[in-house]
Amino acid sequence: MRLSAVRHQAGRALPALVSVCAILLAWEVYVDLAGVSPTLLPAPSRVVEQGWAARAVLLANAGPTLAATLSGFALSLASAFVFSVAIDFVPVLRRALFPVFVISQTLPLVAIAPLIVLWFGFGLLPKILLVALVTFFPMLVALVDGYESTDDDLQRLLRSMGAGRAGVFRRARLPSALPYFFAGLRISITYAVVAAIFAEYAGAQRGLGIFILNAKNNFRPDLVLAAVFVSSALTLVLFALAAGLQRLSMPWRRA
Amino acid sequence: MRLSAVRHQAGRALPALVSVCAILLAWEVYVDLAGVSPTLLPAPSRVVEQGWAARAVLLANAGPTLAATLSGFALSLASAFVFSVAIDFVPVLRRALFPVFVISQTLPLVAIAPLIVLWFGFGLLPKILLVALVTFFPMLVALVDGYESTDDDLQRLLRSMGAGRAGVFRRARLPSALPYFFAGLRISITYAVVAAIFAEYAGAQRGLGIFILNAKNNFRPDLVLAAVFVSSALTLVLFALAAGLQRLSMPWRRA
Amino acid sequence: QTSARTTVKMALDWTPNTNHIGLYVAEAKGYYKEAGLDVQILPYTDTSASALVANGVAQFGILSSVGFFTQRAAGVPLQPAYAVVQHETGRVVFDGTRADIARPADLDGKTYGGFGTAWEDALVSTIIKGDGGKGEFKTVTLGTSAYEALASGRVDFTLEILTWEGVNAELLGRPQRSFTYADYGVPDQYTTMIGGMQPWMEAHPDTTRAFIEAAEKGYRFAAEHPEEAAEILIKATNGMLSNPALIKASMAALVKGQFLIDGDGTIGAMDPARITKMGNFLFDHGLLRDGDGKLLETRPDFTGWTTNAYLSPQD
Amino acid sequence: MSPLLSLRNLALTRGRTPVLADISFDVRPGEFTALIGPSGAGKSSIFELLLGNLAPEAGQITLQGAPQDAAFAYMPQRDALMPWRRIIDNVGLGLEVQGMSRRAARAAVAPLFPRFGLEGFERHWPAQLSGGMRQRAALARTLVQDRPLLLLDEPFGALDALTRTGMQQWLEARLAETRTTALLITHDIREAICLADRIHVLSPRPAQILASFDVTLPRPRLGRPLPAEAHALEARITDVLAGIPG
Amino acid sequence: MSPLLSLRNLALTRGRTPVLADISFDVRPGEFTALIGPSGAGKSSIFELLLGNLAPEAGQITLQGAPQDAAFAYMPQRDALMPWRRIIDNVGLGLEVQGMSRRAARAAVAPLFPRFGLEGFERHWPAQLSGGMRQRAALARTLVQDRPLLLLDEPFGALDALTRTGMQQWLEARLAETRTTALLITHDIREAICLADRIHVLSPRPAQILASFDVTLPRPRLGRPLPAEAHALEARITDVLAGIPG
Ligand SMILES: Nc1ncnc2c1ncn2[C@@H]1O[C@H](COP(=O)(O)OP(=O)(O)OP(=O)(O)O)[C@@H](O)[C@H]1O
Ligand SMILES: Nc1ncnc2c1ncn2[C@@H]1O[C@H](COP(=O)(O)OP(=O)(O)OP(=O)(O)O)[C@@H](O)[C@H]1O
Ligand SMILES: Cc1ncc(C[n+]2csc(CCO)c2C)c(N)n1
Ligand SMILES: [Mg+2]
Ligand SMILES: [Mg+2]
Repeated sequence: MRLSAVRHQAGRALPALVSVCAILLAWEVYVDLAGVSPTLLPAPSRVVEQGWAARAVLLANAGPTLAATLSGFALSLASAFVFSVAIDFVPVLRRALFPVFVISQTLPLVAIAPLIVLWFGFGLLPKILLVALVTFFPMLVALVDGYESTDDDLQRLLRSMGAGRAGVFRRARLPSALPYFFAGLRISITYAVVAAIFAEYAGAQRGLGIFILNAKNNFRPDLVLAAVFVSSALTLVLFALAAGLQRLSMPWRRA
Repeated sequence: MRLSAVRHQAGRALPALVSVCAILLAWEVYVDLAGVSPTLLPAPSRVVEQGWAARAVLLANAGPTLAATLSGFALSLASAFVFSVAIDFVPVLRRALFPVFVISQTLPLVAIAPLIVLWFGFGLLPKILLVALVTFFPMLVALVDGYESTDDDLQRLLRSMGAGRAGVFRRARLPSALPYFFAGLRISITYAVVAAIFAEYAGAQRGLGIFILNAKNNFRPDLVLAAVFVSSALTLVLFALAAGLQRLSMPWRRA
Repeated sequence: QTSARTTVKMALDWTPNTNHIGLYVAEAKGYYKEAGLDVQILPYTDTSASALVANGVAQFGILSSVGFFTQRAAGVPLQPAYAVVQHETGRVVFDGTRADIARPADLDGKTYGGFGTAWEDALVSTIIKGDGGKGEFKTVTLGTSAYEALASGRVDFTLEILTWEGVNAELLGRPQRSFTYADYGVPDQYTTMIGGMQPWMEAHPDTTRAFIEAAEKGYRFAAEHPEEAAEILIKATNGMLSNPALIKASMAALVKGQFLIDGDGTIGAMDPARITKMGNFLFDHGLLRDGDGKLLETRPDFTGWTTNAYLSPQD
Repeated sequence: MSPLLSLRNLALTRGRTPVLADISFDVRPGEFTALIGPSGAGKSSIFELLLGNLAPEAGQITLQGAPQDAAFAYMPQRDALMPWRRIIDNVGLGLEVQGMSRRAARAAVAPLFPRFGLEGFERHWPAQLSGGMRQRAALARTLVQDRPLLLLDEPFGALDALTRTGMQQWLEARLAETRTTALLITHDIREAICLADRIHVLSPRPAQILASFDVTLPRPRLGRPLPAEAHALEARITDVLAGIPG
Repeated sequence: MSPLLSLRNLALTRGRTPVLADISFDVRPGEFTALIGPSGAGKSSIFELLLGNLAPEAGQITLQGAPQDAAFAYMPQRDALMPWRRIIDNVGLGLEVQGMSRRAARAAVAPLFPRFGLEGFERHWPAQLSGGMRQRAALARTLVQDRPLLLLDEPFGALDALTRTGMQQWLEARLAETRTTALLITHDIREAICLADRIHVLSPRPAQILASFDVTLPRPRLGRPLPAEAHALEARITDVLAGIPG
């Protein structure tokens, strides 16, 4: 039983492994054959080798990034939920807030980095806020659109049962938004790690972003890519978790 | 008739105007009262004034960015559609490609900028590709999840009518994905302009990103923000277009 | 003469600024054309100029001193052929109203707003130690926002290019003070240089000479007519240099500090002894690594790392 | 006895379709009223007016006693089961809305399942049920709510005769026991006669009431042969619906 | 005449529910077969087997002539109208799938609308229709497909007697004219008798065929009083369903 389950999971991961390996292989071969200079694009084997050599530093820098990612994403989820509910209950808020949120998504880091430093310094907080800022919007759009997708019949039924606005929301609109929520979650969690890395460019002592910046400025593209490998791996794990959660949360879809 | 329609549209935009103006006002007052140095955060009035003075340069730089945004987004739409269809028709592709796409979203520009320059030079093409890369993933997730949301009854009905895989897709899965598509569209178009701005950091002659970088390095935060205003305005217009298209495309939701 | 001009691409290290003045003047004054060259100044990119040069995207690029040493040690045969500035233009800066910072030793335990190179660490600690301090400080990597962070007091000190950020601080009337690296045991260096790949330049000596001479002519003109050169730069960059006062003041500082042409009339040339000194400093501080990221074990012979061979015949 | 519910001159237009022309009738407490009329006449729309989902264009609705949102237990024409709730939780939905915990609601509704032929399907999802089973689940969900007024929109349309009669019998007994007032939309004349105290026959759209009949047959009426009186009434109603003047 | 369709010893389990125990029957070309049985017996599941949506656990289905996917016009129990298609385009869906242009499909189906009581609702969305109107639209969608075999899953369940009789009459005439073979799931015994040549009565789940009846009454049967023979048959079928041995 246990063994077959493990084998089943491995089977599910197989196509992913194949395609990722194929890309790595193609890259290795391309670098080899085209004679691309390692100052521009080191071969994956070299990236892995050098990354492994630098694993202690990489790990030490992955920690703060992961912390910012997870806390920021948690904040993002919480605030997307709160705002989506507010917008659902007070429709004029939708027209009032959406433009503000859209604008918030268009602020390039160079423009706001000085302010972030001024207001929040170099600790974990500004990174958390930036991750939340970047990942918040997809969740919000998904939730708001999800609520709107609710079947009218269900809402009428609930109202006939004496459910108030909140009851209808909780028992019909919220569950109806689940598939949208998960689409948004998968989009948004994909951005969370990158957002944390970018957030570090606004000023940080440690983190994958700082590591990347250093590696780049010290002309070590192999280490840049090693850090990118780590961030990709983190993202893939988070993405897989989100996808797994989706399967678990909608058992009626599987039955 | 015409007049009332105009008034109606204006009424719809009112809450947005109010909230955006409120934020600008708060900012103006904060800068005034807290005595924030204009080298750190210029007042919006100053930003507008200086932005207006530099309008010719701003406009000249907005052009290439808009071109990259629109072409990149068009490419993104097209490829998200193509890949979503491929994934829908060949399910193993989903497991094979999703990890690759997730990884593609985690590549920081600093890591790939050198390759982009080497492969594609400094023209419009690399910007288009980067915009497509960034905005592609939300569309893909939305489409794929949208197809999955299709009512089984409809698919069975179509099959009973002799529709093949393609017929079922076109007549049931595709229309079912529309609301998801638009959620993804609104998310993704929000990122398009920022993506174009970032893409310019990989090397461009002109563009809002180049303008921002130069203004920053020339210690003109007011002009940095003026360019941010322009990019926000562009994004808002695109977002509003997407929202309008959504209303137009799903008349049965309004009836 | 009009027909077959050789196309040459030039990569920048930063957004266009007064360090690039000669390149733009040479274009505007037709020096490239006279030399039979069609020079394209590539847009500034995230990718370092040396990477662009090393991979043939550009034939020439603006190389930073430390960047060059790092790359050459790693086996990339870059070779500077022209020194844009004759002396170090960088310095340590901090808020001039700070009573607690009087000398480099006071920087111990303070927060440094940095740019993310290994060199900075060696530089700053050498300066502090050179003044008798411990050389211990906290680094926050900031990149572009370092100066705002300094102005808002979030960091205690940072580095600047005195002919750019320094001039700006002066224009803004910021009470800023500074320490000069060379005063505390760091060798003087040609902070900004023009170079290419040594094999390529040796294979194309005429083109290289033509380009370096034209650039030299441009820089000489700029040094002699700073105001006019500033106008040329502003015009050539299509409104991107949105702070004309800064350009003019920066040009004045470059001239006054004898950066473009040294007091003895030297322009563009590099003293091999100075190069070796800087190379030794970097080697001694463990900043030179080979292509596999391992510390260089043997001290390289730095002669031949730079060249003056393509400069106009010195008078 | 003063009416519990009173509809006065209701008129309604949906979109550009005039749906109700002039609907007036009273419902007395404990009375079982059936509405019968052609498909598309506007029967379901009357329920939507009662529930306050639509506002009438003209006319008014008065309800004695309970406030509108606590008065009705409503069974919609399409079952409106929530796909994400197991059958037992769909049936218990109304109780949960009334404030019961999920556990208590399950305990309260579980005993009904055998009676509704849904035993063993408590933990199934709605998509795993047959059409008739879904309808029975929706009916159970409505009846457990114990509201003073029952609105049933074609509750037995998807059931075979035997199952249907079983459900009807049970409903008749339960209503008699709880003295619940009920409004039933049906297209089955015999069903109306078996269950109702009063039958209103609606015209095609825009609907108005063509005729109303009191049904005074003795109860229980189900499970035994209908008296001749009933057959006469059935013929009469058929004639009214067919437009044959009495 | 050799059977057009032949089901042999079909068995089916859905989830952990045994649904069909042993179903065997033949359908001859041009024949009208009715399936009658208790709710949840497995009637709709038989259709799903025919359509190839489910695979039987045991037994087999053989079909003469047309390949499976071009043989059936299917009307599902829930109407399955596409919310994003106007009614006229929902009705024309099958024709479009067969390759007709939308314009041609509209032209082909438009004349049917008055007959189905849907005149004026061509350009409405499904959500704007009453339950019975939706059902009629679904029926129209099925019939316009002109397939050799018709699968109708409770096509008249949401219709009032008058509308229903109208539709049935029309169906009877149309089938006679086109010589279409039809399978009808219904829970209305009288409906089965009025329409079918052969009636199979199914047991409760897991379903097997309890009895089969040939209906030899003269046609047309609708629109005039049924002969005594029909009433006898009705009583017989009721007894079979109720488990009363013949
Ligand atoms: N998707 C499904 N998954 C699992 N079980 C199902 C599914 N659909 C139907 N069933 C089960 O199959 C059995 C028969 O269902 P079916 O729909 O064939 O009945 P039916 O005879 O058509 O009933 P009705 O007259 O109520 O429509 C039921 O017990 C039902 O629970
Ligand atoms: N959401 C809606 N928007 C517009 N028109 C509607 C809507 N719902 C129903 N209608 C129209 O209202 C009329 C009456 O519908 P209603 O559902 O009340 O009929 P009904 O008597 O219940 O019919 P049936 O017996 O078929 O269920 C129909 O003509 C229908 O087209
Ligand atoms: C005009 C100009 N200004 C700043 C920098 C970047 N920079 C800021 S501090 C520093 C090091 C000083 O030792 C460098 C290189 C640049 N490259 N060119
Ligand atoms: Mg109705
Ligand atoms: Mg069924």
